[in-house]
Amino acid sequence: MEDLLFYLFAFVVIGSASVVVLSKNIMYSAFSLLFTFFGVAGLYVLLFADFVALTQIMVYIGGILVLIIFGVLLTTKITGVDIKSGTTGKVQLITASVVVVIIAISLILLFTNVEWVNQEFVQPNTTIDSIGFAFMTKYLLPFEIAAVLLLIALVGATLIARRK
Amino acid sequence: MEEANFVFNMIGENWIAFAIISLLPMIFLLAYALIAILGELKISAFIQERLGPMRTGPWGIIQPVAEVVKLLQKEDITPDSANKPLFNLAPFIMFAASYAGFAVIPFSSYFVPSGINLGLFFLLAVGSLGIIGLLMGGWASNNKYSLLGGLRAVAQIVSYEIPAAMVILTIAVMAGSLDLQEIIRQQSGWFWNWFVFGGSGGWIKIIFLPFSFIMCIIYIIASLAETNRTPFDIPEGESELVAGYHTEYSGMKFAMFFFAEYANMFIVSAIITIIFFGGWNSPFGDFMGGPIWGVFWFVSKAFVFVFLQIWLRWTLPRLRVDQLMYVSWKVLLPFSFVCFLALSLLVMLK
Amino acid sequence: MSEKKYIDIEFSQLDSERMRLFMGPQHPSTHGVLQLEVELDGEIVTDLIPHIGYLHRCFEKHAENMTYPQIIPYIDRLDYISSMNNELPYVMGLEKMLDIQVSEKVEYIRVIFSELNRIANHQIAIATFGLDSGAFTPFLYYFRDREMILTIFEKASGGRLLYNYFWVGGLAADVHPTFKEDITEAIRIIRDTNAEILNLLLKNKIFIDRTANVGILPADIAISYGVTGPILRASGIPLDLRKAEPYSIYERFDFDIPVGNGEVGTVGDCWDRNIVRFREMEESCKIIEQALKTFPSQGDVRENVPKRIRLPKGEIYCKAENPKGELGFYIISDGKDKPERVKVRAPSFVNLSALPEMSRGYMFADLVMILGSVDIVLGEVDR
Amino acid sequence: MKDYFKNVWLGVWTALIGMRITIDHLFRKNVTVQYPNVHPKDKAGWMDMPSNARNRLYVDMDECNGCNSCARACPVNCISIETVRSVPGDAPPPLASGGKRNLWVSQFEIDFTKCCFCSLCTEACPTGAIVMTTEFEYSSYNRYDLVYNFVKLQNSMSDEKIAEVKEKWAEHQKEKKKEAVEPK
Repeated sequence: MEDLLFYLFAFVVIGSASVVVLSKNIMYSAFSLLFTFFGVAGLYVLLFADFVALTQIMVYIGGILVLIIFGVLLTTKITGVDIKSGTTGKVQLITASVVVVIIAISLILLFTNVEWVNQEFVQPNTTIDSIGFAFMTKYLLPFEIAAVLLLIALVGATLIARRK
Repeated sequence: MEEANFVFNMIGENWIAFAIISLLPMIFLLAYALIAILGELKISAFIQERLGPMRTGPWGIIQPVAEVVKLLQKEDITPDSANKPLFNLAPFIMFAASYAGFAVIPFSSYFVPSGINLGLFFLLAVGSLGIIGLLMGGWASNNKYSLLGGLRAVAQIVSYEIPAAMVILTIAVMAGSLDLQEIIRQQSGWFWNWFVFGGSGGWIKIIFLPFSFIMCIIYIIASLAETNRTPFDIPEGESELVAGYHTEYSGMKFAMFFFAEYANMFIVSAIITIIFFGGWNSPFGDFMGGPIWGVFWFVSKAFVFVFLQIWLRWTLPRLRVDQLMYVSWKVLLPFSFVCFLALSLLVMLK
Repeated sequence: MSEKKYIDIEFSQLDSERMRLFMGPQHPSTHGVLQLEVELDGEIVTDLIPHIGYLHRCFEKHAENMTYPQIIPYIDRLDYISSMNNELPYVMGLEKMLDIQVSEKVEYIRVIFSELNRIANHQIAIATFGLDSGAFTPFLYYFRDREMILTIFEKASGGRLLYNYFWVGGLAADVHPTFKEDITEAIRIIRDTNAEILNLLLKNKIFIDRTANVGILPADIAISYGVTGPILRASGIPLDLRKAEPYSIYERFDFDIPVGNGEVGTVGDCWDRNIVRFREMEESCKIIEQALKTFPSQGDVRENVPKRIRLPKGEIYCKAENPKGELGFYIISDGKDKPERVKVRAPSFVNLSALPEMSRGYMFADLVMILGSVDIVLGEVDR
Repeated sequence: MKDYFKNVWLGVWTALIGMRITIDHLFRKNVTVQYPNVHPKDKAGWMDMPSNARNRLYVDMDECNGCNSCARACPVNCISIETVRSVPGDAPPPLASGGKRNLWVSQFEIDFTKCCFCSLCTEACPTGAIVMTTEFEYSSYNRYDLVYNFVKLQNSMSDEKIAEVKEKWAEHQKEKKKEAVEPK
């Protein structure tokens, strides 16, 4: 059952991700990101990281994806359906393929060379408690710094958006 | 601790049980949608001193069935210049997103489709999924009104998620849990233990009662905006945008949008019931308690809020799009921050 | 809530693409078959051209081929929701040319029915305005009351919408015996409903936010466009032909002219236009009550109706205060039984011409409200 | 700041006032009339149709003397009347009300797709033959069905009769002509 679900989600992720990359229509790319994010969230659930999975849905689908689509709609001529992404020319294709192959080879090398340790798996009751504790004790400083950074970004965005 | 799910108790944990569990809310949803459509027709009629549908069945009670049949047999038009794949996909995403919310709604102490620990957070997260469907439908219709409606809907839902999230955060602080069953259990006993009245606890909660009450109102307002109901029905306000994001939809696909809207109405009503009005708890202590009555209490409480949404729709005019943002960012958000601080203080004092 | 003025934006600074949007004639809130060509900068209206003529019926040319009584049914169809008021200036003008003095009872009935129709018209105006703003319920409350007024008209004339009731020299028929009681009851219910609508719609905060400071029409611009009726009065000018140049027996009655005073926003905004209509309904109720008190129940309403109407050579401009503004008929007669030329000064048409002036610089959503507050009837705009 | 709180309060309060009004109406009596079941010609509350309501025209052919006044008064020309002069000694039967008649009305058509229900024809009629009735349910699937020929409908003159009077009149004319040509 779990294996089946894993392959299902993996297929969804890879399939939609390839649409994101290969589609000529930028709106298709943007919308297939939805399935990529959703599949990744499913994979997180299979890893018993339910909080992360939900955060993935909430932040990436509800926030970032919407932002991307808004960005596409606002920067291109929005009234037609013929929105094309202009970056699938031959030169770009070859360059991107070379880069991707290099990255893939290095990842495979890394994967085969590292000695993986098989640990006894304990299903956590809930992840949110441990995440909360970790944030408030061990990783308090990075957490606070991230919070301040986001606050600065928020204030800055408001300042830019404000009408003079 | 009680067993979470009577279906598993009955037939064990196998795929039949999973199928039943995932279909039960669907059956409920179908029945609910018919009742809600009839309610919308009849309540609007009575408020306006009309009679509403009267010809289909006695007092027109089969009217929703007739409407569904009508929608099903209507021609399914896809505009020529629309983007067909996305145009066809959008209503399904909308509906899937609202149906996903039913996965964690506890209808009774013995039945919750999926009793995950993060139920409240799950509802919040899944609520944001439908936005994509809206945007997709609005854009793929290739219609200026649809696109404007879709953009407005998304801007509205994203903005109103923040006060709603603040309210949910407050409830998480008060209950110390995100598990919906746990939250409901904490509100057991008489109705003054509900979170709308400050939750269970000593008399100190009287001081904080206004804050929890304001929190409840904030959530109700935010939920109206998230389901695009009046006075926040700007995405489909027919005086400006004809029908907003579903202008071009007809037949079955329109029915999906319609169905999703009604499902969303129930979900937000269920959330209000769970986090503020004690879920399946009886309001009078042990009177009419137990899991079977729990379903009754839960559904009837949720229907009260569905009724409230219908009632408001036929009372209020519609806001303008910038005033909508004003309400969200400058009214609801500051108020919810203040209430959050106050109620956190209450939790510390308790 | 927000006290913003969109008129302050300098469009030269915002360098964005203008979008042209054709609104209507199938759009749900254009109040009939009107097309608006709107130029939008984002959501802000930068320019607007009303395209009219979808309901053009050649009334003026048509009238040249008909005898004087035959024109009256066509006049009903100009502004088809205030037909009684439409007929009044026409028959008054002809009576002046023919030198007919109508009886006291006829004058009373004409005033009472004109004022009742003014109420009915303002009910529709406010009701459809509420519909534009998204409030459905006031619409049906007002329509319920309007049915009552229409029943009174039907009892007198036989028609519910198009009456052909005011005739040259009198009336088509005498009023129903229960006329006084019907009207007293109707006024009672109208007042009840008005009190309800005031709380339900006009004083609602959302409604005020939608309408206050929106579509401001300053008095000088209103005058230069020739705007009349409630729209002019909302801009603060108490011009009402019933007071300014009293016709019929209006000088006998005591009533006020409500003017817009910018209670919740600026003088001449959408809210003012609606509240002026709302208060005029109350003034009309006052007039009707006074008229009913001194109503002469004896008399024949048709004693002065001429058998055949043949106007002397000459011309006349006759006007009256319609619910929508000054309705005027300019009739040239060449001595035959058909007019040489009839020109209509249609208030809706003139008021619509000020729409671009009112809506420039406001949001697209406001445009719907502004158009609703002008209260046009396309039958009169296109004629 | 004060304004801000006042506005927020007003927003909530006026919404509550509106809700009170609508909930009040929820339990009031409805005003809808169930039309085909309750006919407005019966007593259907305050929306009942008065007896002088102007709806479909009716022509009593026994009263019509074919004077064409109604057709001339009609602003939309929806009435078309054809008459045949009667020859001396063969006058049509007198009116039901007693008046004399010397025209055979061979056709009296009213096109109800054109009629504007202004009631000018009924005023013009000298004998009161054409009247407005309270009948308003006469829709049809074919617009030609809405052209009513009252001569046919009331069978006041059969086709043979029309042909006969026409022939008589033609003969009378011929005779007259003959008389005019060869005066005695």
